[in-house]
Amino acid sequence: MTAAVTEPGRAEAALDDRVATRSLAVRMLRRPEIGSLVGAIVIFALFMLVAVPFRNVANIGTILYGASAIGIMAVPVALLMIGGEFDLSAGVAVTTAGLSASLLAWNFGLNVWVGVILALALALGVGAFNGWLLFKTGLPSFLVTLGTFFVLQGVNLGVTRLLTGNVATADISDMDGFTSAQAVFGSEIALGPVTLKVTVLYWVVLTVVAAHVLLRRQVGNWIFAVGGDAAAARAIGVPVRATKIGLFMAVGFCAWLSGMHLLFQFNTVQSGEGVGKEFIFIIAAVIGGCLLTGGYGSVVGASIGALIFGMTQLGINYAGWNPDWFKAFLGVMLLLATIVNVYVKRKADLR
Amino acid sequence: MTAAVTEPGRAEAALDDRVATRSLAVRMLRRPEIGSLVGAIVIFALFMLVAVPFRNVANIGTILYGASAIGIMAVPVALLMIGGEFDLSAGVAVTTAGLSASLLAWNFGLNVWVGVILALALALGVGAFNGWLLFKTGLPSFLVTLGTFFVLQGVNLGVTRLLTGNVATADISDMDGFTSAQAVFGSEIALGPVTLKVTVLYWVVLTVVAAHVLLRRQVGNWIFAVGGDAAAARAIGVPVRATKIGLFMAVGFCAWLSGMHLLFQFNTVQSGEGVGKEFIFIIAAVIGGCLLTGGYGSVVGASIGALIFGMTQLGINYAGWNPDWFKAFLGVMLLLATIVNVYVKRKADLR
Amino acid sequence: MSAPILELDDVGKSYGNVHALRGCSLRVRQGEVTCVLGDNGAGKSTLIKIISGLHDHSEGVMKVDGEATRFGSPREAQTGGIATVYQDLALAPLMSVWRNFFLGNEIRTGLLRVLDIERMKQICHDELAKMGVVIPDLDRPVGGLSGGQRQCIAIARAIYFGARVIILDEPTAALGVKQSGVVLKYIVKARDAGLGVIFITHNPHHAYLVGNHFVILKLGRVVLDAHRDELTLQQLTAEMAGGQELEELSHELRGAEPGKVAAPAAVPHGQVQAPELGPGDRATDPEGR
Amino acid sequence: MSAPILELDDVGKSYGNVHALRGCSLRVRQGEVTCVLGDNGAGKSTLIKIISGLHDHSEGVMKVDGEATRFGSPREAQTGGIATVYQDLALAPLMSVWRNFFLGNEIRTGLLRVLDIERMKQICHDELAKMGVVIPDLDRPVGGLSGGQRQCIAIARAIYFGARVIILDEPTAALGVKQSGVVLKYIVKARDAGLGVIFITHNPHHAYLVGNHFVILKLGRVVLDAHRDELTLQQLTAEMAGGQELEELSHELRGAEPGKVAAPAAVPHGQVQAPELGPGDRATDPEGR
Amino acid sequence: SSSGGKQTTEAASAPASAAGTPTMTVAFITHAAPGDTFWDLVRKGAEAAAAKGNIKLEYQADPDGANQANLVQTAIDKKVDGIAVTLAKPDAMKANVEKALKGGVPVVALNGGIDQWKSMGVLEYFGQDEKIAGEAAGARLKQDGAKKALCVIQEQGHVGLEARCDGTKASFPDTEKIYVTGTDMPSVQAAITSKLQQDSSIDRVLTLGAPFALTAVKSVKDASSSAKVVTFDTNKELVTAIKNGQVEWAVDQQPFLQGYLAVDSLWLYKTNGNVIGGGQATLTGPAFIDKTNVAAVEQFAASGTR
Ligand SMILES: Nc1ncnc2c1ncn2[C@@H]1O[C@H](COP(=O)(O)OP(=O)(O)OP(=O)(O)O)[C@@H](O)[C@H]1O
Ligand SMILES: Nc1ncnc2c1ncn2[C@@H]1O[C@H](COP(=O)(O)OP(=O)(O)OP(=O)(O)O)[C@@H](O)[C@H]1O
Ligand SMILES: [Mg+2]
Ligand SMILES: [Mg+2]
Repeated sequence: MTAAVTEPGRAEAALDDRVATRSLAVRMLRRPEIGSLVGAIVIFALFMLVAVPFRNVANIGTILYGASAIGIMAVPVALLMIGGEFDLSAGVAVTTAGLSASLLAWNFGLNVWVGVILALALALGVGAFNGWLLFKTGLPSFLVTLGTFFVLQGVNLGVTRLLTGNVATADISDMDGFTSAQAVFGSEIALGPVTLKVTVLYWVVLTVVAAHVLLRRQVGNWIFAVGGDAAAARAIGVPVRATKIGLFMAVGFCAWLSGMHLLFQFNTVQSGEGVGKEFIFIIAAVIGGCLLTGGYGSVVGASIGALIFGMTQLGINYAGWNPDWFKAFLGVMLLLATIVNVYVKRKADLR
Repeated sequence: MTAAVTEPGRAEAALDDRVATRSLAVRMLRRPEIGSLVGAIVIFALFMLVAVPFRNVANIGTILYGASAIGIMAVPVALLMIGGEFDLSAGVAVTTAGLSASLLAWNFGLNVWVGVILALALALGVGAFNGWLLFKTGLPSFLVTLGTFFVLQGVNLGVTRLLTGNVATADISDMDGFTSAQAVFGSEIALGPVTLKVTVLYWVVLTVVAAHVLLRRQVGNWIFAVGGDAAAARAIGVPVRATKIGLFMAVGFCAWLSGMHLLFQFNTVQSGEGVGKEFIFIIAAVIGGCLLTGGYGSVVGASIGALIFGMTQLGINYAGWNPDWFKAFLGVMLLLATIVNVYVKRKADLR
Repeated sequence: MSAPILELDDVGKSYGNVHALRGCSLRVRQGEVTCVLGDNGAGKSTLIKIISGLHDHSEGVMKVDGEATRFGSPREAQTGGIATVYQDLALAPLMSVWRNFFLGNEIRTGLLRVLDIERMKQICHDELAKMGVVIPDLDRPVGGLSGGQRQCIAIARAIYFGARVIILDEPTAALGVKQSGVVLKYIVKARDAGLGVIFITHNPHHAYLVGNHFVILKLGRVVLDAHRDELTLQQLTAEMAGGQELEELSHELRGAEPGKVAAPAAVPHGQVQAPELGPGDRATDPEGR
Repeated sequence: MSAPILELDDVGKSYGNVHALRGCSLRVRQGEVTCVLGDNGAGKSTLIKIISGLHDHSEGVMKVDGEATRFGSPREAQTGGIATVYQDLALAPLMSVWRNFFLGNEIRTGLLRVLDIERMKQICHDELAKMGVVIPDLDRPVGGLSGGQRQCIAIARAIYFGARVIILDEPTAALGVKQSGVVLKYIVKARDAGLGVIFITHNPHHAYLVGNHFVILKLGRVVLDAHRDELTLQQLTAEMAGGQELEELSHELRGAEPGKVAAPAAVPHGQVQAPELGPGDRATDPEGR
Repeated sequence: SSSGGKQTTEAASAPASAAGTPTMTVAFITHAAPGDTFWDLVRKGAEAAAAKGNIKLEYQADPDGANQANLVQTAIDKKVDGIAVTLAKPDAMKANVEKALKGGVPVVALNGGIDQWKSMGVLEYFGQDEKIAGEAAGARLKQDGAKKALCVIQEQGHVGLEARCDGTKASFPDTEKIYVTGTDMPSVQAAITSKLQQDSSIDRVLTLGAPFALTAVKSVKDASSSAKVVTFDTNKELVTAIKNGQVEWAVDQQPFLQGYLAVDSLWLYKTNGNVIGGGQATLTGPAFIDKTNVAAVEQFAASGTR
């Protein structure tokens, strides 16, 4: 870029007095996640003001844990949304992963790690299946993954009962490999007064990796393109199908990670869990600035969206507001955060 | 059109041998709802085959009732979707309408009809508010109505407990006007061996009216346009804002109708219900051929979608399949219906 | 000369940090064709979007019939008799041809004000036929039509509904020679009928064939505003192209031996040699940079 | 004359009940410019979409380097060295200029194969500058650029990445005179570099300025396939326009008194008189109906 | 049935007649959410009774009142010989239950609807009064010397769960409510933790389902609170937790028994005209399971029936 300054075309560019210069600060302001960041700060400030326990540093671990449980899935869901697709099966897929790891190990008396690996294969398989079905049928992903959502829900319940006779998996905490697996998926890290669950770490790492992939890798470029205009992307030579199937598999991978946490944190998994969570992931992504129609968004934003959601959920508790109105507060907070988000973005766009 | 046949341009049109003639039958096949119709027939045939009680004419009332409960809302939700927007608050708005009619009448000791009318005003108000907020904030409707969804959920519970001390409304069946209101919103009609709930009638009337509006009225044209390309519609002079707000209010109206049925069928309303139904309405609309991105679809299709959903739900039950797997069957059936749908449409488009 | 139906005084418009239009003044009279010419990105579309009510101007005054006006929406402009063919055509791709044609101006019939579909199809067919376009199945979505067919629908619609002013933004871009000719003839007919026409084009030949009045935009400013009598085609072309023209181009290209066949070769990325750009090519490049 | 790199034999393509292309035969050689001309809806875009791998043909054979080929996707065609400027440009509107430019051909650097953003921006800027277009902020989404600016990005991209064949579908539609001239010069340069160029246009002047070989489509069939030597500009124009031309048009329009100012009037819907259409206007109208 | 007579003949001929053709069909319709461990036990009880009586059991569940009512309608459509139904939302169920009774299908109620079953004309009722169970829990809290309790509701707006908390509050006024999302364990854990952090005076966490008690144990640890966990309902893991002292006690309403009795009563009614409870509700709870008596249920819990 430095060389370009002396280059004739570049030099002339400076001549067009129509284009006001735009400072680095303003350019930062135009990033898709900036609005949600301001929204997060507003929500944070609000609860700092009204909720005493919110101010206690030690409680940060609880807030981050709540956020990380959403964030780990919000990151791939955001990638998928930027790529123009939905995954309604993301919530139950988490349960499926946890169940299958537990059931496989327990049923066949395997080392827990074998179950964990098989569950990973299964989770990736479900993602790949979603993507394959999408292209095979030409249906919108909303419908395809809705089908998977129902099927997984039924399978979770049916298979668990078939194998264990119960609706929850048996306790596997006495099996080989459980302790080491728990150390990986369900441990805690003490940082001074703050105790962080390992999921917080995974969440941060995932966010960084995904943001890097999205902004600095070829695949990231393809993700934006297939979401923005799949026909144009295909015409210009982007492997649309592979990109989208890969995104579904990324969701599968993170569902597996969440599922493993679920299993090793609680030792058993309830087969009916996970329903309804898919929308929380989507909400986090949208609050974070992802467009529902695809082609625009940010994973950092989605993580901030998860943080907003987590802070709001726990902040209402910390503030001790009347629990009857919990959902109403939640709704108002979410609207508040997103309106701030839009306001900031609009201001930034006008500069 | 008859005059045109002898008109020069028209005559020449016949000369272009590139365009194969397309019979009326094929043109019928290209309607958006045709695929879902075939899907419905396939599902119907399947259950006729495997579920004995399905064959009993008398049971048609049960099936249609189940479908009508979805269909009454699927119709306006489909209109809204064709107009390019979502309403996630549609499910709880039904509960809000029922609750408010009951609470207003009960709390102030009014005639039940006064409560009913006030509830209508409230339901339309919620719809208008959704639309207003959409344009005021510039947020996608997914987020705006998500906010309303949470707020209504909280308000339903909070207000009900505030006024009654319980989570359900008091029984109002002994109040003035209840009998007449019940006759309007909760009665049954016997047609030979079949007993039809009045909701089935409302459903059919709504479908016919909405289909007429969509295809034969100016507003219908505008609905397609604002959904297909809101910017283009605005540029060409369509009042985009009024059209969309009107659609949200139509959803509000139908939510009121459903809510009144809920109230007068069961005498009381549970404040926590209705959550999750919004997606069933959207599913019905999508199965019926509505595009999630707007601009294309059919209300008749949405009604058929509701029928498919209702048939599947009850058919699995009638067939006595293992309820553990219920959701899995439901998922497979939905996928089946939509794949048939897409297959038929693709075939039709190729003719 | 009649009083201008439309006047712009020092009108400006910014998109964020881009000032697309600055201090533009313009008069449009009925019974005249006003041609707006200019380079890519000069602000032509922005100008007409202000007139048609799609954008609001950020500076200056717009007068309609002498009265300062701000259109709140395109619908208001249309009620005022202004019909526009936008550069991006403003068609809903999934809607049928006739529905697009009558969008916002539907014909209704009977007490119930039901859409008169037969009549609309008939009119739509006739209007397209008058332009030499016949689409046998008017129920087809416009998304499946070729670029030129779509353009014809947008033009036919504006001509049909334009009551006082018709604005055409590069109407002939996707059209062949004959179709372009038909559009030019329509422009003349509209003028003859007493309408004001604003015609935006890149083609000085086209403009000079029909225009009474010429406005050239450059970098968002009006650099020429002249009546036909004050200008020859050569001058217009020179003004527009910065002294360069098709003739000249063909002269330049003659050096390139049009008939020549080069030796086949596979070329690595970016190895096609760039042609020499004359000073004019760059000084008036899009956005003028 | 070299062996054709690309041959179409009796190729056909239907969209549902519309047979957009029937029995088309075509040869494209490297080091030559093959111009495809034809009316709106004649099937030009359909033809090139087959060559660029976007659509599959329903009949006939396509040969690349003499071997029968069916491209499974545009990516395969691009791997084979074929780059295309589509009529609808194929740009993702929300993506930045440089990301669009390098879409599918990203430059990566280092062991980790990270995107080399600086370099891509630099190249993108340079390539656009060579065409006389400078967009100061390459991070701007292309959706906010003017029609001509977008077109230039698509053209610059194809020229940069085209290794053996470059296809341009009406590249100059949204461009002004100068920019069009630059594109024509680029076409000649690409030919000189030994590439095969397929140039689709409505403008016989443009075509004759650079073409070695001319193919005219009508109603989905090839009606003329001639070498430059066998044809004059007049013949080409006549073939294309059915004997009618700008000259003639201006002659016709002269009767319309370009300088005339009509009396202002408000006109009810559909009352603008339609111009008389010559037989040519209608016989070769879009889709030929 | 060893004293001969008709029953013996039937019992003897039944298996012979058609290799186990069911003697009757019973529809079992609950308001359970899918995958709920409590309802799993109810269902197991029902299945045990069905197996014993050679009954074809058609189990259906839907948490939505209107949908559950429609399930009763489908049972009528299927012409079953008896219906066992939960009346958690009695008003919603009323019309269809009465329709079934009018059509001559015997109906028994279980779990919910203790105040309404009689007026609907339902034959028998098996279950507990949620309010009374809540009051019992409250009394026990008082007796334990608790200062402040947190009542964790896993489904907002659920009448039965609300009644439990309200009952507890009635006899132990220092009870506060919190709503959590029952289908999302990590959020349950975080929510309870946050509440404990907010109000350190809470020294009892009362959950309304066994899995949530186990999660609450983790929350207590996370919040470094000294609160003790008590709960409604049991399952295998919970029994172990009581044994280890992680959970103080559980209010047991014997879900297995509710299911079992409901189905068996229909069989009895059909084959012998018996009515259990003599027109009164048959209460299956509340009983308390704590360290003192946990050994008695342990082995049954291990086999998944307590
Ligand atoms: N929505 C927008 N947001 C930001 N900038 C815009 C927007 N629309 C246009 N611009 C910018 O404003 C300037 C003028 O654009 P405009 O579309 O009016 O040009 P034009 O003269 O119509 O060009 P063309 O001949 O290429 O259509 C250009 O620099 C363009 O990039
Ligand atoms: N996706 C499609 N579905 C149906 N018909 C189509 C589709 N694309 C093109 N057509 C039809 O095929 C015919 C040829 O279209 P094509 O776009 O190839 O024309 P063209 O020669 O490029 O025209 P133009 O000069 O207007 O771009 C037209 O009649 C058009 O309506
Ligand atoms: Mg323009
Ligand atoms: Mg074309």
